[in-house]
Amino acid sequence: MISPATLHRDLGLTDDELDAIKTRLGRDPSYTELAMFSVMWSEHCSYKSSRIHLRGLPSEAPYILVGPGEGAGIVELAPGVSVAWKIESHNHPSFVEPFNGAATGVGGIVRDILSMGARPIALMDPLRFGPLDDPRTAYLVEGVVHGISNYGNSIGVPTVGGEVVFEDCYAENPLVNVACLGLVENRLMHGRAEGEGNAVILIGSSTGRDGIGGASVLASAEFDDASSEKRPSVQVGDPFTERLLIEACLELARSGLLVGFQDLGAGGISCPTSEMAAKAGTGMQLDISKVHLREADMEPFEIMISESQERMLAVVDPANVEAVLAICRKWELQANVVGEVTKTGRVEVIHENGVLADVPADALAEEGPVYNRGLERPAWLDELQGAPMGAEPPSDLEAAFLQLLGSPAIGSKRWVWEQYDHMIFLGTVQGPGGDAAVIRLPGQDTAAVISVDGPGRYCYLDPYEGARLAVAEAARNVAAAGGRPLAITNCLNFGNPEKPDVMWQFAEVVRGIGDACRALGTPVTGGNVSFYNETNGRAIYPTPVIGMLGSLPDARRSVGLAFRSPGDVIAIVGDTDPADFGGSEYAKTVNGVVAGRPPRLDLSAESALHRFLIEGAARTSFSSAHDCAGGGIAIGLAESALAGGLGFQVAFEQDERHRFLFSESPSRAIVSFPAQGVEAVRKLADDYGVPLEIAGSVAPDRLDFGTFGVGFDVAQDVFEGAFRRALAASMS
Amino acid sequence: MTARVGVIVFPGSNCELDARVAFSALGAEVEMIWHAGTSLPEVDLVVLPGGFAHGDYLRTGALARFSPVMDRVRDHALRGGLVLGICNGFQILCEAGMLPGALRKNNGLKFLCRWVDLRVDNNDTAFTSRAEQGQVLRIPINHFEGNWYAEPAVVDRLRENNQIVLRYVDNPNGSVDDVAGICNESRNVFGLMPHPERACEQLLGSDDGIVLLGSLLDHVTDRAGVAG
Amino acid sequence: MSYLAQVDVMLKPGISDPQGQTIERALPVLGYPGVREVRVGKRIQLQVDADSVDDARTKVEEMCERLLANPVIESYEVSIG
Amino acid sequence: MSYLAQVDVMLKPGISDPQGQTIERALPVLGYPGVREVRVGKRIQLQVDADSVDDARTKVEEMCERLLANPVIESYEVSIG
Ligand SMILES: Nc1ncnc2c1ncn2[C@@H]1O[C@H](COP(=O)(O)OP(=O)(O)O)[C@@H](O)[C@H]1O
Ligand SMILES: [Mg+2]
Repeated sequence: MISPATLHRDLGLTDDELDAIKTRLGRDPSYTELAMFSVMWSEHCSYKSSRIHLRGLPSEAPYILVGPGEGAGIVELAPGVSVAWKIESHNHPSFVEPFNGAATGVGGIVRDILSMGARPIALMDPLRFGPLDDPRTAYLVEGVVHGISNYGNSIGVPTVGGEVVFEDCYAENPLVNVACLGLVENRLMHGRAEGEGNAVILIGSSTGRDGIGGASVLASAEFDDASSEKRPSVQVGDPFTERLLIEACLELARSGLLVGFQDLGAGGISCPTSEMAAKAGTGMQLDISKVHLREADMEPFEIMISESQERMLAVVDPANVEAVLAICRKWELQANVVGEVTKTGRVEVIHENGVLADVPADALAEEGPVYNRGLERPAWLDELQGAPMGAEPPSDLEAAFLQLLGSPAIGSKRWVWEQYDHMIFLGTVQGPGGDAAVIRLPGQDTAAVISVDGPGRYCYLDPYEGARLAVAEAARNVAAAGGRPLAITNCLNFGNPEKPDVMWQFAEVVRGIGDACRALGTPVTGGNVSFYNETNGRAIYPTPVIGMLGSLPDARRSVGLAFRSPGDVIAIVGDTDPADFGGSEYAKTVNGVVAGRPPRLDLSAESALHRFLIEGAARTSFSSAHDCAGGGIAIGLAESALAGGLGFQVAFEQDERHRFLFSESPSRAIVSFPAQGVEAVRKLADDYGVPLEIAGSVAPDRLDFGTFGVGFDVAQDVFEGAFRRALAASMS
Repeated sequence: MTARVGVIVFPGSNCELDARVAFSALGAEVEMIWHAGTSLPEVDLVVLPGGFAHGDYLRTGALARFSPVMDRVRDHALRGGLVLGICNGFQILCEAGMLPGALRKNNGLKFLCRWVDLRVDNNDTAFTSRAEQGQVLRIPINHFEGNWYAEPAVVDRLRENNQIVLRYVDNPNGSVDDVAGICNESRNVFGLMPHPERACEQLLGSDDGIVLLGSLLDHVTDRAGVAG
Repeated sequence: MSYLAQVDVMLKPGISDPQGQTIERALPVLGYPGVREVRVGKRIQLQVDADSVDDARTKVEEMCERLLANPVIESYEVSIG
Repeated sequence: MSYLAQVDVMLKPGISDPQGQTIERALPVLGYPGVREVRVGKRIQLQVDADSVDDARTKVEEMCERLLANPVIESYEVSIG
């Protein structure tokens, strides 16, 4: 039945995979079946290279109600208050068409949250681009940010934080990850097709040719210069329909009319049909002549794998079909019965002319290939780690400080986040611009505290250590705001898994995440793997992005990074190691070096710091708390000062001052508090065994480091203008 | 007596829940009204909330103004009832001709979500009675099309009639004469681009929005007091 | 009969057009000097059932008046066929 | 010489146009049945200095490729004069 013998290769399947399909079916696959296998067995949908490694991640805790494997993880933040938390990547689509790629990335993660029956209430957007002085980067930044802004704002979900990182390695392969937090309003939904005879209803946008083969072509293969030809795969988002879908889905969840529910993402309708049937041990018959199409002349295989946006699949008792359709009509959404649950264990696709596909659901959804790919520590790593790490002193300390403060990496991202509605839902107690976002849940005192972090440079120098540092920093951000870190979601962005050194990086990163999560008590609720982030053979840094979720029982107790009152005492909490310069902002920005080993992390010191920060917040001991990260103490102090519209006066006793000011030792924070609180805070630090050093005090007008200082206005102009100026310069 | 507030929900609105939370916290009884209805329940104040009615496709507010409920909103206003359009609601009221002018894209061609300062330039209205003349309120904006425009003759007339109720202290979007909020001639229909419902709690950054929303509720309860 | 209609909606002269201005500023930077008066509007295409070209035009012009353009800031042109 | 150029930028066929679809769904409700295939694009007008009509066209087409249109999803047409 298959015409050209090599068709499967064009669809991204290997010869061995085709043989496996034939063996499983006992015959040659039909054209439609082959298309379905190609998307379901793609790297993106089947996790064929990553699966054996991900099994090692911790995923259990009493408050984890749903772990990896469903649309999103579910975490109980407070008794009876549960949230969904999940991250996704939309890297390749955003490179091909930044506006629509990023927009549909938002749409996709939001539907993951919806599929659980949760209301999406916050988004975060960790972004990575090439150097900002490249005009193409500027074009991508503009487009991606506009896409997220347009989609996220329209659907009415606030974007409350994220990252914008610039490195050479992302020039041909930007990373657009999007995380979403949802509130379980009523009952949890599951992606299961229970109950023979139940109706299958397709809800939302019509099905068109957009995104045909998105999973196999775009997300699961390397890019080369010919990729521009694959452009018909561009998906266009319709935030208006998504907005209606949100309310319709929540009403459906409340109504109790649904047996099972899942979104259509990568892999199109092939994915929920096979997955829902496989999970429930049932089958499904799908009549594709019932699918509402946007273009009349679509081929069956196109309908089966189209990635048209804003669609959901519901399984419904026949008695409730009319009620479900009525809710969809009320929200002005199209909805059609397109099939039925069977007990055959198979996905059958039919239309007027007969059967187009008849495949075991398990074969598509659960029996995809699993590869234990070769691992090999990269030959270049020893030399890289042994090279000087770029800690040489600057010629001028003040100039180095200002250079860092005004670098695209550290400068304010206000230009980005002002384009995002970050306030809707009246819950943004702390939004973008701080360490973590503090989101008070609608109608509650409880807040979810969320942060995303992905230190690619550290992971490049040492994937295992870098991954631990990523988890630690994300948790530290949450703790600095007063939240107790509970669980992570993660997006693992890597190069080509068929290359043993990339696969080794991956395995090391996963091991590092697992170890850090076990030590910090923050299991993994799910995530996403994005491989093939390579263009013309050049891979990105191994880039795990950790999305940390924490809880804060009373949103009013959250702590911000901004200094609040002149006279407040400033303390540095945690030890500074003057050797922690590998992969630091200082080494890169001032000395142009990315080499050596990343900072050393002691997870028990890290954990002690978190407990100190959380307890201090609970006792309202602090005026401000801020973790020390990129740019070290110098930049941390400046960020607290600039956020508060105040300056400071500090003095340190160290010899090699730049080493102290710019070292990126983890497990540190900068806190400020009223002078009368000194003894209490010291005692708290002793109780938790964290070192604390009084550095000075909050003061107006000047950022005064003792041996040098800059005026507040100068610092503010450098910090606030950095991003805008760099963008404008690169566009001209 | 309790003020009754009706919040109109268009397909694509998204600030309707926030409007409900804010008005409820101020003691009003809030009812959500779907746009397709052809009747309006008995309410004192009709609120057109922020969002992207009909996706803002074609132009902001262009499709929403044809929603069946808009005829009833117009009747309500003609009877002297209060109407408040916030952000997208303001855009819809302009498209519907219930307020003068039109909203163009921000001069900077960017969506802007930020805190701004607004000056109350006429405190003799139902919307601003709790404010001092010239009082500055800190309230966030959240829009791409907030750059208000009207022909010079219309702007002159609004100035003469004191219909320009709120002005930006530092114009963020290019709006003519720094207009942030206006009212109609009868002073019962109000529209503004900033979001007072987002500024009703210190924890979220400001509670200055209460000055505006509370004024409207005062007006309702005072009038009831007079009538009763 | 069905007619193809094109509607061009532009900002009225005298109304500042930030989109046009932005493009005008960007063009010299990209190596295209000598470009002026850039204006950005909308082009709307539609198929409309009507009895004749004139009927189609009348219908589309009515849609423009009521919906497709905002007379406060925009002007429009209709062409049929 | 200065030439007036009109550029019409439309989404390529097959690329979904949610804006056009939404308008199309709304029109019958507003009293305009019998309208189909609504597509919304951009119309850009500009004055360009050039030596000839051909030169103007070449210049503007280049501008379209680089700035005025997004060739990934949009097609454009240029008319001069
Ligand atoms: N793409 C973005 N979208 C929204 N907010 C962002 C984005 N990038 C950065 N931010 C916000 O800017 C602040 C600083 O970011 P960053 O320097 O990455 O923080 P950190 O050093 O704590 O990881 C954070 O509050 C972050 O949420
Ligand atoms: Mg931080």
